[in-house]
Amino acid sequence: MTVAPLLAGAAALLALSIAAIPLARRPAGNKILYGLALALSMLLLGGAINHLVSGADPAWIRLPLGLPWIGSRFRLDALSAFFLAVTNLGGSAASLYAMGRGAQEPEPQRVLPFYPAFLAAMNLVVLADDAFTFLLAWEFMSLTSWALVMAHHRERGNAHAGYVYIVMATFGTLALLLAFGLLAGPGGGYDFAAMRTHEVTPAIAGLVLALVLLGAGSKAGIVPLHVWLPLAHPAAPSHVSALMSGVMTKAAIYGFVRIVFDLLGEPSWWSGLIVLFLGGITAVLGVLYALMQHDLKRLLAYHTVENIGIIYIGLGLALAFRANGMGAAAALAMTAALFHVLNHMLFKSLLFFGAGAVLGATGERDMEKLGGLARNMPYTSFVFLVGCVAISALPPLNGFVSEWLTFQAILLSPDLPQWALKIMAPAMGGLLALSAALAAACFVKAYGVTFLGRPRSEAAREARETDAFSLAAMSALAILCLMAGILPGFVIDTLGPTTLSLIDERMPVQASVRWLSIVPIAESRSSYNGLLVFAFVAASATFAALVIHRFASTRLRRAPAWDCGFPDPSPATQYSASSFAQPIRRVFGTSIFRAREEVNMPPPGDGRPARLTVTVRDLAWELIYVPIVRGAAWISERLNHLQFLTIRQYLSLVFAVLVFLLLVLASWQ
Amino acid sequence: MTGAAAWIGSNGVALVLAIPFASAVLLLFLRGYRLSARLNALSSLLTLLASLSLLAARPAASDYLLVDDLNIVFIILNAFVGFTTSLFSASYIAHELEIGRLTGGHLRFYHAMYQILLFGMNLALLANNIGLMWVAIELATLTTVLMVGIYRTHEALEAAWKYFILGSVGIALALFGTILVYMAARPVVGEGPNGMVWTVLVEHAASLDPGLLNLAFVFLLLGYGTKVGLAPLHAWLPDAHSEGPTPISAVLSGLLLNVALHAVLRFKLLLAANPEAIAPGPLMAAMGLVSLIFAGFMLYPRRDIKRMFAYSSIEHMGIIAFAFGMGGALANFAGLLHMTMHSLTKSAIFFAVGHISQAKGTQRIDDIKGLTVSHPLLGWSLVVGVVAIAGMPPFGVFMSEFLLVSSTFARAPLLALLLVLGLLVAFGTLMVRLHALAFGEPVGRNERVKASYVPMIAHFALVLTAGIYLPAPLVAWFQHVAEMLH
Amino acid sequence: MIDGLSIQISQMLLVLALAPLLVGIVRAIKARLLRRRGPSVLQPFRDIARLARKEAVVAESASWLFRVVPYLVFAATWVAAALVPTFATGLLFSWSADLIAIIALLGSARFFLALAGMDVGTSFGGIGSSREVMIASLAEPALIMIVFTLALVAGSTQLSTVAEIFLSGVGLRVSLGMALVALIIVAIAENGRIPVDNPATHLELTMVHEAMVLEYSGRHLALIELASALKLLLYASLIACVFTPWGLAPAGAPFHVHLIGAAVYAGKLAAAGLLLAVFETMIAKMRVFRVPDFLGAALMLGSLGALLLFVSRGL
Amino acid sequence: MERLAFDVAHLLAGSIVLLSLMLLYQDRLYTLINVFAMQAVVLALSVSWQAWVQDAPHLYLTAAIALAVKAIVIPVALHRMIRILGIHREIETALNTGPTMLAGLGLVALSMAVILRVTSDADILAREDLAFALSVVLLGLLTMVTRRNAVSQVVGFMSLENGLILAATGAKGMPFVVEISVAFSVLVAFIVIGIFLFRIRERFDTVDLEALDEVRESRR
Repeated sequence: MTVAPLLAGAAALLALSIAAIPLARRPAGNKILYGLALALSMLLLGGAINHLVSGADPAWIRLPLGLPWIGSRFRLDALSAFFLAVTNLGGSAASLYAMGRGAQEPEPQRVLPFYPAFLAAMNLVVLADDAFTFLLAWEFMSLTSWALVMAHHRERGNAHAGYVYIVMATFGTLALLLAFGLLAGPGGGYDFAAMRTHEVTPAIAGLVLALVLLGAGSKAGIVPLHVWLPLAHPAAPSHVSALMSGVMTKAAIYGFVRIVFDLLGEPSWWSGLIVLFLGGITAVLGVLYALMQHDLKRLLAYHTVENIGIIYIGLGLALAFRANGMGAAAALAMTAALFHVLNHMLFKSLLFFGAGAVLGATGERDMEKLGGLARNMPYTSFVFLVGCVAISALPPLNGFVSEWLTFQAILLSPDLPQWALKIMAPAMGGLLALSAALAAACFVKAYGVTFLGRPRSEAAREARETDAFSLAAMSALAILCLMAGILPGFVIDTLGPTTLSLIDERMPVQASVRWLSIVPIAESRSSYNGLLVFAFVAASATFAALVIHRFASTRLRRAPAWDCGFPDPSPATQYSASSFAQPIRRVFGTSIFRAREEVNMPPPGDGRPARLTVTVRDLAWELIYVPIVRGAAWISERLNHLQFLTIRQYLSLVFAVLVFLLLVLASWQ
Repeated sequence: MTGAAAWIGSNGVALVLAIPFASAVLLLFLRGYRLSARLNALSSLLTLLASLSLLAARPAASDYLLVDDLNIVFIILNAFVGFTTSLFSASYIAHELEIGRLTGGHLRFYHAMYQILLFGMNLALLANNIGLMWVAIELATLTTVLMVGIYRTHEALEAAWKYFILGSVGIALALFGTILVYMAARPVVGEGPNGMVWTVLVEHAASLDPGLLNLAFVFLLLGYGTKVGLAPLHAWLPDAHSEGPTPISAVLSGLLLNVALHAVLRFKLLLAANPEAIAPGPLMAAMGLVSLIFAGFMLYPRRDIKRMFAYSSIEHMGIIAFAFGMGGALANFAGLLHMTMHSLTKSAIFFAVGHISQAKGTQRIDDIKGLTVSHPLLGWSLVVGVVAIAGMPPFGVFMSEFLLVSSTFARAPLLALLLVLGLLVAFGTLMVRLHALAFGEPVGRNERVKASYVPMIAHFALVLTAGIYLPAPLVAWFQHVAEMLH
Repeated sequence: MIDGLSIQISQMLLVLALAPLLVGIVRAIKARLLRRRGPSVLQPFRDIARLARKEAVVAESASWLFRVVPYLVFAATWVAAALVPTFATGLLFSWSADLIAIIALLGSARFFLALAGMDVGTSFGGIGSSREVMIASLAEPALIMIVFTLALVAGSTQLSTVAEIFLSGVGLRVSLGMALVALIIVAIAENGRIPVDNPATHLELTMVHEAMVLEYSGRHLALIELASALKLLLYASLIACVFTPWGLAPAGAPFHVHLIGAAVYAGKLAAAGLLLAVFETMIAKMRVFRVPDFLGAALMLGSLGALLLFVSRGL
Repeated sequence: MERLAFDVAHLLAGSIVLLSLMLLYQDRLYTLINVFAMQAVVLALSVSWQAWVQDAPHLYLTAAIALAVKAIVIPVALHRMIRILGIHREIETALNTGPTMLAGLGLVALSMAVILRVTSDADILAREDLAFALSVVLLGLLTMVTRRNAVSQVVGFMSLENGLILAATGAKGMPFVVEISVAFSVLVAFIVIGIFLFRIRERFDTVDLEALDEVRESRR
């Protein structure tokens, strides 16, 4: 499988986005364009999978574009093939979904031209094989997604979201640029092949790692660089949110893996330590903040932060093991991380699609105004439930498998020689477990408040099921979640070449294991069989149902809710999202969220309702961003006085510079 | 036919100078707006063609005029932007006439001055004699002063006056520098005009008196640096840009700054060729960095859209000066590329801004909102322009900044960090304003304008292409110039 | 193969049979301790049977999920319970889910139950679910830490392997002691026993589990009761098989060994029931917001134990 | 002969510097202009002396221009203007005379230091001349930045330019000297006319604060 066809596909996507400019306003344009995007993504997906399973050698090509003396190089190896597959799987799903939901866009001409370009950019990022092409595609990806975020520019706060996003993105790009500058050296060997051979000192390597964490991390949403993510992802149209959360963050992961594992050469153990630590913190903070949200899409966005943390835990372990020459363990950790990359793409896209469907049906993102949608939107509610179970890392779905693998990797960490790692690894394991449990709590909340209970608003009561395309997309993803959950062995085997290419080691082949269960190291040590678990649960559930309906009653009576004898007709008395989260807010509360609860209780006899207002703020804003912004504003205010000087004062400036230079000259030699 | 071609080929230089001058004289006496606008565009086009002919046949250097790899880049760029701007100015000035901001008398003057300006700049670029170069630059400055003040408003006059005074002092300093160069050269080259011929000077550069050269460079850097708009000599620039007619802002940002920069580069070459003289690089790099960061912060509190982009020009001039100051193949290449890209992009932005301010009837940023809604084409061109000038792909500025930042970081990490800081600040501030300008609900009056989109789109197309693909000959040429600049 | 299968099946039936019995024993002993005669130990069977025969009353506002959940919860819990070695380690399918997976399986059960609590849209259900997940979110990390401890000692997360290794004797270890205490605390919390929750009533405002299932009736309630009984049994046999592995019949052992194993297991269960009852009568229910501290202790102990091992292993 | 040439040139240049220093502490506009006129006369003398020494006849032209324009036309024009604008008793120095004088002396010292240190082998006459020229230039700038009043700033600029002419004529055989002096006369004429036409006084150097604020608003 050579690169050229894939590039052709990407180019076709770009052409599509140009064609979209005139077509966008046509009524049929929507279906045509998204349909074509779907077809192209499918083709690219096919190419990537073909390369993965055929295990072909890396292929590369050099186009006379980009930096003149280097050209723009593209390379397809196992790693890029895997991420290419992830990207285009997400891309196809989103396009399919958009064939239905895209029609509801108020201003399609602000979405359609950028959507295919966005897809193309992500494809090019994973294919690029020299620094310039990589960064070009990378920043172009940011640019197009920014344009898509600004598609709903009229909504309140979206401009702010887009602004924070684009600035953070450019910050990240500049950081990566510096990293590449170091890797390339003053000679300017910008192609990756040269960088692989170019040896760097440990100090430089550390600097590069830091810069990559800043660059790729800000794109992926590592705490505290995550602040843009929960603003920007929800602001975009839902299928784009899905792409940004599910796919674009993966491009960021790809960047990290490519640079740190491939270009940077042998890691040192503390790099693993840092990455591990960041991952753990990110995972827990992400989910904690997610718990406090009652905007459905923002909640999902914060969960992206959490899952990125989980992936980084895996990557950190892989670094640590590799630095100590524990190949098998490193391969296990790496597989876990990459597996989670795939999983997160699947269920996060699914969930964003669901949120989009809800948004379309009710016009609401605020969970406090939703509820009871399970009755009017049965299919959506079912597939959304699948997504919730998957993201909560519960068997038998896919989310559990990757976290299980991560746990298995952590259990190997006592063999690490360094104390810091010995202590850090289990601690992060605890955080991982915590975040998993909290995720479950959070999705009980999200699903329970949105789809269950009684409708909290007219819109929710009037909601209708979403269209066929969206349902098809969501169902496809749900099925994939299940498949990846009960047949993980195949995914692990497909990841083999990738880990092999990164850390000359791969997990044992799983396809041969009996009953298709997965065995990371040895069966006596640990094994898991999603298929059997699923079969058992299904079987015993049906068994129980059959027995009960056969031998016991089948009678059923509908009646008003019992509610301990005090049934209240008003839906307002239900548990709301924030009340559901209240116990956890109490537990982790004030320190992490800066949560402030204020009750103002009117005096007795006063008719006004008492109200409780809770404010939850993101620490990162408080501690980092606000001061920076204030500082910049302060400086520019001070400097701004220079705008209002008189000519004489300007002359004095010139004069001063002249005298200064003359003094320098006089004191020369 | 071929004879004509040959003739043009042989007299390219003369034409580049003669066409603008002649048409200036002609325009001074020509009545009727439409005709003079057309003539203006036509002669600019002819100048462009003539300058292109320089590529084909390059005349030998005379004592007064010179065509070499360095200035030919500038000349063609100059002629091209001069031509597109003349097209833009046709539609812009038409609107100014309708709303009566300008009268017929002003117009004759305006067009004549426009051509004189082109003439002056071409002369300054072609000059092989540093005295001649000085005279030409003074000429260009005076013409722009007159054009900045053309609206006769309080602000316009103040801007023109500020520009005039600061410019004159700059000119004076530059002249002193020129004299010093001559004095440095005299003992070697001997008395008489030869002591001012650049090619001769460069030949003997190694044997010139280093001390005098250093002193000279200080004065020249300050003198011509004032024209380049390097902080803290920049004071005239924002006002001149914001108060003059927009075509002039475009030409100022796109061309005049380059011309001054070209002068500085010439003398940098001279010093670089002399082993004992101080390295001019650090001076330029320092001033460039200061300008970059200063302008970055100054962008934020701006309320006037043209003034904001004027500051952005200061910022980019800083980047370019920094690049040439750093020197080395990569940085010089980046500098040249960046200069070209900046000229094209910034002038295109001014085209857009000109029409926008005409459509909204104001230059106040607060009174301009939601352009992509009210004027989609203008609004999106503004978005494209700002995105391009802010250094985002797939536009050319991205490539130059990529090269500059990465190569600098490998050589001088701290400087690179400062550079990145400046870039980030500038980016952030530009984007704040862009969000307010281009998105959200439109406010204020939304007149349709008869805008000329061709120049804008042409510039953007070029910048876009350059960002993705640079043709090999251009690259080779730039690389040669980069070599030349050390 | 065949005997493995037979052991597996027999265990599945065994746990199903023993679970209500354990509950009955605990209740009976508690009654005795409170000087009441109390119901017979078979009462839970009767309750479940009667509930199953009654008609199910479902709230009008309940969705499809409400009626599916009981079966799912029961199935998940049953499968989990069937994979924990009770009287023999030679379970056919023990390798299909290790300790982490079993815990996660219980997690799924809880997830669905909590959703069901939210489904009807009453304030009681909401209280129950939100507190349940709060407790779980603290209990699960503790549990994982305990798993780490065990896995490090045994070098495996596979319960049968763990049991066999512990049977062969690993000596007395501080971290194991910590793990035991932590596991007991978690077990109490997860099964909603005093002092975390009171299974006997649902008229207290501090109730958790009972509030969650408040809307259930008839066969659904029966299944849920059975599931919670199974869960209690599961934890009991988990503690038994890990910390008192004696009498567990190893794989491929002759039939009588399995009989002995079964007998020993019954004894262990009785002891567990007794201890639980005594503990519950001795201490009082705590306020719901003290629970985090209670579980925090478990988390502390668990991670301490794990850390000790992680560090000492390297020495 | 050479010796004499050097001494006279030295004397004239030195006296120009002296006059520049005198310009610094003039606090009456009229006297300021008169001192400047005097400087122009001396400049004309020194230029013609150079013309004689270098026997470069075209320099006489420069001298003539200097004499005509700077010593007669412009001073007269300025006198008239002052009368018309009614600003004859304006004394707006930004710096007190004492510090200004000190700064001036410092500048002279600086320029001496610079020139004498950097230029080793340039021939002695040119060297001294250059040092004086540089100090005149710097003093002229100093005058410009220490005066709030437009007219005195113009005077400062012109004395700066005198320095340039001095340097130019000092550089033996330098071409374009005449053209340059012409160009500068044009420049200065522009400035003077500018002041006269646009009543630049208040625009040249706005000190009143409301104006500044109003500008501030429109000017951001």
